[in-house]
Amino acid sequence: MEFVATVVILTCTYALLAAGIVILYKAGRVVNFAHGEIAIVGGYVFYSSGMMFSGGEMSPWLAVLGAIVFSVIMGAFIYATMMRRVVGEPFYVAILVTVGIAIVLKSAIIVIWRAQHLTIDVGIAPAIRLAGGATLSYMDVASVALTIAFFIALYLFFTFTRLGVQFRGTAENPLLASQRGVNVNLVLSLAWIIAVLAATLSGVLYGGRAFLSTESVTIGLAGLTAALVGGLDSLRGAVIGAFVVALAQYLTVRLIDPVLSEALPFLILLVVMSIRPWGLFGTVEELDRV
Amino acid sequence: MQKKFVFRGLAAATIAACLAGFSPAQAQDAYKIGYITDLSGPLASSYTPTWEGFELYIKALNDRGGIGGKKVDVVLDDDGLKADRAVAAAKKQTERDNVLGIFGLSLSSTQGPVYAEMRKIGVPVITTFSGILDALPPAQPFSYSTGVVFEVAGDAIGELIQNIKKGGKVVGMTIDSVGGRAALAHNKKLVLAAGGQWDEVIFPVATSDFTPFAQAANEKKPDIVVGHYGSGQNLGVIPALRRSGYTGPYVVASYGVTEDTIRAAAQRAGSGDNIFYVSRYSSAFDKNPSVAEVAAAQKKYGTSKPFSSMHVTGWALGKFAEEALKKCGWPCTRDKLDKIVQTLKVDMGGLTGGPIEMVAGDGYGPTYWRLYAWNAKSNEMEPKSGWVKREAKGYK
Amino acid sequence: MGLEIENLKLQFGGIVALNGVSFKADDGELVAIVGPNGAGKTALLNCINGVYRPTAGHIRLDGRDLTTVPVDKIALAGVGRAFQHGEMFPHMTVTENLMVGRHLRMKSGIFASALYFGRARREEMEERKTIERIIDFFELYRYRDTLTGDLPYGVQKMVGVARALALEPKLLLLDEPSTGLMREEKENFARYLLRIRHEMKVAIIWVEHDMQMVTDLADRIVVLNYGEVIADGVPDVVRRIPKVIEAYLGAD
Amino acid sequence: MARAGTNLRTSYLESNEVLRRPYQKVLVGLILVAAVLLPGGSSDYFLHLINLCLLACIGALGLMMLTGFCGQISLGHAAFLAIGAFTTVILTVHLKLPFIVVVPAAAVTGAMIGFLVGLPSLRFRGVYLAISTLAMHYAIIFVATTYQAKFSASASAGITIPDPTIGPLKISGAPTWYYFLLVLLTFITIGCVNLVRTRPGRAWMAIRDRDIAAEALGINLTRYKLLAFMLSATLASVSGSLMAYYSNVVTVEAYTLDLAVIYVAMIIVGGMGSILGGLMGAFFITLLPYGIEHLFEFLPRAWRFGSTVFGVQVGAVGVCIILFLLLEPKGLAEIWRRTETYFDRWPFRYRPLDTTRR
Repeated sequence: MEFVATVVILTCTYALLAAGIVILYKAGRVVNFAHGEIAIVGGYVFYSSGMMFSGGEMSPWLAVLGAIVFSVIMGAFIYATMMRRVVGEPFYVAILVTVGIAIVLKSAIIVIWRAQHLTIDVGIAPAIRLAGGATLSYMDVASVALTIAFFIALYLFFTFTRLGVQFRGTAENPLLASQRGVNVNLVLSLAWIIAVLAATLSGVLYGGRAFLSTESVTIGLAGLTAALVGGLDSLRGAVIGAFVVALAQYLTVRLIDPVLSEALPFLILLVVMSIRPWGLFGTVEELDRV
Repeated sequence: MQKKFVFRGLAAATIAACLAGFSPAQAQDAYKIGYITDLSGPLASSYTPTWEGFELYIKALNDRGGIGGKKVDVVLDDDGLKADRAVAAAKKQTERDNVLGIFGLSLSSTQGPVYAEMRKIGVPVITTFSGILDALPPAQPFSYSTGVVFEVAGDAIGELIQNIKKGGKVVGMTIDSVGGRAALAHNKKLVLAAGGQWDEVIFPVATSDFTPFAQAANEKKPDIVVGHYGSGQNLGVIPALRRSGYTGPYVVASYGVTEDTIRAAAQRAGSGDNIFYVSRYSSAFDKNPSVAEVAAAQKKYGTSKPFSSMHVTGWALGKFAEEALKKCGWPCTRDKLDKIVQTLKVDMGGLTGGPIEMVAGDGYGPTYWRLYAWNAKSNEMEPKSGWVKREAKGYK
Repeated sequence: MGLEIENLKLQFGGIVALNGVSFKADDGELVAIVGPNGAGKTALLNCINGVYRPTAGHIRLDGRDLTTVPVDKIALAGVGRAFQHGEMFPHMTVTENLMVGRHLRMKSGIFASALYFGRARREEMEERKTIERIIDFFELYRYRDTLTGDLPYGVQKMVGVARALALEPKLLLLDEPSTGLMREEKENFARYLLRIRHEMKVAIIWVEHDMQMVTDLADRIVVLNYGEVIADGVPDVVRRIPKVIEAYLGAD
Repeated sequence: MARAGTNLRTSYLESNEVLRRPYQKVLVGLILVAAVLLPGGSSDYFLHLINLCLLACIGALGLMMLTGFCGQISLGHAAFLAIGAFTTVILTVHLKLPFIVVVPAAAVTGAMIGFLVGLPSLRFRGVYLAISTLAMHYAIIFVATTYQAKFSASASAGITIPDPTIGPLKISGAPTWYYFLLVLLTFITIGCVNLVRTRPGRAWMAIRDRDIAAEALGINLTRYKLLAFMLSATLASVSGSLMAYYSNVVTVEAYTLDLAVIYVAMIIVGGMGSILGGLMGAFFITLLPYGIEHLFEFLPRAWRFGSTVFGVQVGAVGVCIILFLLLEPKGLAEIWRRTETYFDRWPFRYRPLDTTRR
């Protein structure tokens, strides 16, 4: 029971990250190396805005508001000032810009939050008792529910809203989309906002279960692995990939050697990449035309 | 062509900054000492309060008029827990700032290279926290420590947990670091010697979701769990252990773990019951004049971190530094300071169980350790044992 | 001997790009390949060049089967290719681009080159001379030290042809070399093409859209439609085949 | 030989020269003279920083050859440095081999590991390659950590390496190291410059610019990509080995992903595809944190800024990466080239005929 709960919660954390990475890849063929940093900074912002006016007691509504404001500003800012300008540059430029963003965000944790270890204490009281004395907190339950809600919302958004359909069109062919009157800038900044929002959610969940610090940004790599394992352009793949990574990590800890669990996602990645480089659900990239 | 100007400006500013920085050192009329620690890296939450304790002491000292009318000037550098940065900072402090000795320092991985480098130049290095054996007899020259050495801590904890339960099954947890493993090994030795059983869980350094590890520990059906790591891991492991259903005693080995960390962890775990703490220095909750003095200074000068035993640790180092410099006199030199420190004995009052005492060939001396228990009702730490003395000996 | 293509088939999933293409090109012969868009002209070149592996059929050059040989080895066998969009190395100068064309004719390895002494240096100088002849041939003097990325499109395409020729190929593949050129450039190109044909003994496969140029210059024309050869012969004959007029002109 | 002006060249040999204009030769000469005289007029601390720069230069040139010239992006450079450092540990501590054997051995080991790490490049491109090098980084660091943990009970502080000796000469102290590194770096730089103006360098650049066209011209992608990885890993490994000797200590904690990113930052800031850029970038990024530290010292009560300084030092690297990528993608080398052109042409403003500079 406990085993299922842990893997499910870990899957949720990674799936949210992977979903953000997938959305960004679909939107602009950008692989975001700053996703873990964004998630953790999002968690810090959630914490700080919750604590802002309430002297020691966390206000969940303020915190949520802060996180949403952060996501909108951060997403739009990254797109408008940086990613918009790297279109048409060699592929590595976009990647390395995100690496730069990652470094800057990490330094923000040091400068603004003094590299403090933080935990988010909303809904951490035990909610469900499992067999064997283990407990699940409200936060854990909420994290699963929120992740499912997020994915359903994403599905509805892409299928039924005008903007969502435009997004899919832009992902397939930006040039054609812009010729058909789609506001590509709006769509792409929206992609960034959604991705940052997903990352922030993931960071908050993570901060509730473990803790936020400059070290915890490594979850970004787990998210990236999940996205790659599932296929960089498949949202369904993101969830499956997250599950594979979470399960493998858990099993290594319990059955093989806990120490290996850090390097493990990458080993999975190497295996998947050498068999199916485009991931479990990804589409094969077409060859360069000459 | 605006961007061109931006870049020229950037480049010019950097070059100017570099040139300006490398100007020769000025004449000094104060005791100049260096302090290097991790203020921004993974262990900043432990080392910042330690530095603040040291800073409080020096501030109070300078406000009293310094040592024989000479102020003490501390040059602070941050190593971010990176060895190369620590060495560069030490070189800078010895050459540019001409410091007499270097204090503080973070983990063994940064201390080792700094000890080695400063030994070449002949600068005494006195650390607060030390996972390193350089200071234990037979000690290396110029290398001293006044804090925790993993091996000694493992030893002391192995003995102190017998106060909680004799001869039960102990599960030691640590991160995959050499120091952590060494602490486990010594802990294990004493547990087995007392007729108990032993098991261990080791996890990667960069872990931040501890649930699987906690579950693994719980499955070993322990009577006592001991955690050999810093604040961050305790913050994660304690709630994870309680979530996994383990309600038995958990011992925090104080490698820079502050009281507010335990409070936060206890709060997240839902209960502060059955949490213990083994410390080299007095807890901030101890009621004795020496700790009260530190608390008063903290109130007067203010610190960024809540008052904790780490401030006490830093304060004790400050006390040691003052005594050394006072004996050294004016003008003090590095060699003279080193000679003084080699056989220095400084009374610590109630800061720890006894004096800090160096003798030739030993850069560590006997240390004193105490078991505390967290009182879930008052949210305070209470002593559960007297001070246990560990003799410094060859652990190599 | 020259190039022999026999019953070449290329399939991507369900799409048939080439369906049983067969034709020949002798040494010194200029064979033009024409056909409407999507007829499979570039796909054919990609097969000859080794970029695509054909599903069935054979490609032989001077009797040697090249069907399964990897791209770089096909170049070694003597196939030079000028690409449709030039495919220049944009951050290298014209001279350097051409020197890359000489890559196969050079020997210096990494150690000799790092020392840049003795044989390696002599070889560089030798090949630099060879390049100068090609620069001369294509009248590229003023662009020697210009990055190809900075060149006008027309010049880039000429450098592309020059680079393929620097390989000293037995078979030269030209993929729509005149598309996007201005009138004057096209005339120059026609001149180069004839000189290549007359002065160097290479078989040339020339994919082209400009029917007039093709009928004026080519020795033979192969017409492709939907991946199949619908005509193969001298220009004057091919021009009058009704199927060709329908496929080609009817599309216009 | 006749010379009509600074831009006119009368032989192919001349046109392939690196320092094409007379004043460039003078400038390089002056820099070398200044470099030789430097230890006389500066403190050991300053020399120590310069030594760090020189060591970084060797590693950065390695990455520059791989990423800047061959176009294969790698996030595994820290692992290559670690390979050099740990080879040094094994050979000096266990086998007690002398310096003169250890460093070449580290180079060979680096080449072998580079070969292995390069293998995925045959199958993956772009992002996927970057991530596979990331995976390799973790694999290598995992092995190194395990080794260090097993090494000895007191290895948490790192493994100590004695000062190296070449025959009777002991390389110890900043000035000796400085001269040693200066000579070595000069040779390595000359080698790299030669490579990029001859056959292998052109092959790499062709692969970087357009791999399909390069292959169609007969360049064996497998061979040249692997060669680039091997060369890159060799230089990094040598740098790591020397760093181990220089600091007398090896600890796996030094070889983080952050370090790999710092090397990437060096080549971006210096300018992709430029040897000069590699050197400039290595100096710039290595000195940047120290420069920032000194800027902070002008502020009142400097010691209050402890963690802020470090945060800013970390962030500055990121800011540099972003700013250079977006605003000056050709990096410091391009800024230098523009400056040079400006003075070369002064008071006129036309562009020089040759636009390349590597």
